Amino acid sequence: MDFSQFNSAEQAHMTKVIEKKQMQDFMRMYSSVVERCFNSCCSDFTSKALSSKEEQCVMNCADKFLKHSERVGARFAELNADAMGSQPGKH
Amino acid sequence: MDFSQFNSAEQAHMTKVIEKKQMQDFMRMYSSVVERCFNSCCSDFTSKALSSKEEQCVMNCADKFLKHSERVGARFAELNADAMGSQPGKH
Amino acid sequence: MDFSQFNSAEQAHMTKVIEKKQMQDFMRMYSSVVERCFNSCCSDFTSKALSSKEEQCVMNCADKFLKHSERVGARFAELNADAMGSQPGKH
Amino acid sequence: MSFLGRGASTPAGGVNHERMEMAINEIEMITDVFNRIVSSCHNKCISPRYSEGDLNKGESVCIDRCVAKFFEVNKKVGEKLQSAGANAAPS
Amino acid sequence: MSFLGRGASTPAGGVNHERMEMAINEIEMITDVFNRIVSSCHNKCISPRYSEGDLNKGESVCIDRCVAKFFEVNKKVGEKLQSAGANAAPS
Amino acid sequence: MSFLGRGASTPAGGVNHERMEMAINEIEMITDVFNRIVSSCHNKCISPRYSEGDLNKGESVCIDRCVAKFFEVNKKVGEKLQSAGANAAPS
Repeated sequence: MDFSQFNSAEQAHMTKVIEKKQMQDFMRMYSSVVERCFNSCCSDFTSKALSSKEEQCVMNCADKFLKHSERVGARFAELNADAMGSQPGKH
Repeated sequence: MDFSQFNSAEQAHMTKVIEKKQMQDFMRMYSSVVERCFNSCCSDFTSKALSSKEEQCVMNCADKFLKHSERVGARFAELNADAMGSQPGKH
Repeated sequence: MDFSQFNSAEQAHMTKVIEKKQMQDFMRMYSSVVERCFNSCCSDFTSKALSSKEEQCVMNCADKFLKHSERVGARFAELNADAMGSQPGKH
Repeated sequence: MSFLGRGASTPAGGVNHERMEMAINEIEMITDVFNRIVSSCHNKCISPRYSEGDLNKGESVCIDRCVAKFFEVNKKVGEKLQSAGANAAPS
Repeated sequence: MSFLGRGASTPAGGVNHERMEMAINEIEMITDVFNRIVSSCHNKCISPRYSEGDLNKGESVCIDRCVAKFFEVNKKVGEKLQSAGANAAPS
Repeated sequence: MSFLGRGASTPAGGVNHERMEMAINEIEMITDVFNRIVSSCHNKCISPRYSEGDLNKGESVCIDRCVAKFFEVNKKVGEKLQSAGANAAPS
């Protein structure tokens, strides 16, 4: 996104809005990882404690999700930049 | 919905709110169609380009989704009007 | 959550915000029950009327969802209280 | 009618925020229900092969009945929740 | 305590918007987690046949363990994300 | 440029609310699409067994192609919706 034509009051406002959204997005991402890893790794409810197998699965799942998400982010940024370049002002 | 008892300041405010929501709803609808059609039509990741079969599937899927959505909208409006009629002020 | 260090203006504001959110949460919960029970109980579309079997299923489903939700709420409150107790100011 | 009934609580030319908020809540509720119907009835009625972009006869009839049935389920669940009171929501 | 520590940043009788916002974020986070637990544990513990409206013994025990296990997963993932830093989120 | 074109509609030092809102809408749209790609490509490319925390070669290549394909689908659906106009959305 190009904020260069915004004046300083507008840029300050946008910065606050974006910071707030980033916080909310991080929270949502966090709980979506928890939900996804819980659903994939836990299916035995004869005990309320995580088994060591379940715990390992959860740790790998969270780890992999972060790496997945980072990789998607990198590709996304590249493709988005391409799209912006080819269609100025539109994408 | 019946806005007839709103004064003009209120009606102007509602119009702005509704326009903003329609924009957001349209955006959400757009990305949900993309997600649905991608999930239904794309399952070969040996190439990054859409095959002509996948592209045809996506176009049909988007087309069908719009027609589906329009038909649901028409039935929804009828049934909603009925519900309003039978329970004034409540539905 | 601990609101004790809030002044009265802040508490009044929080009360309004919380009431608004509770309304929205209730609405969202309501429509998620409808969606879940519809999806589980209705799969015959040779008629537009609910069969008595479908209706019974929907009533049981809604009933069970409420009891499920209440039970989750009770466990959630206990575990949340524990987590607050063990990590003051953080959870 | 401007000096009788609930209309009297709005200052002339001003905005009654409570009434606005209720109207906005109602719009959000209706939009949420509509989106859930679109999604549920798509899952129930539309074959995910997408060999054509038009709705066929069977899909069209299925959609009409599906929307009607969803409304019935919505009504039944609403009656259930009203009789159960609102004691399942965590605060 | 009113002229020491962070309490000092709030004007008497005024509203500290930052503190409000943090509290609201926390409520939204907790609500989001609660809703995900309700949904996940419903999928894990409740049979979708709905032949009765009450939770049976097995379902009740399953719910209790499911909520506890979800909390454990939440804690493990939280530790993981904290150690990974927040470098996976796109801006 | 400050006294020509659309820049002229913003008072010096003030905030052009319409322009802010458009920028915020754009951020929300992009975030929504990003989250859907993360979720869809996770479903398509990541095996839910989680025997390790790293992305393996096959998963990494799959993610790259998946993101590119999602962008193509996004573009195709965008063209479709633009040609269909916005007559499917209920108001």
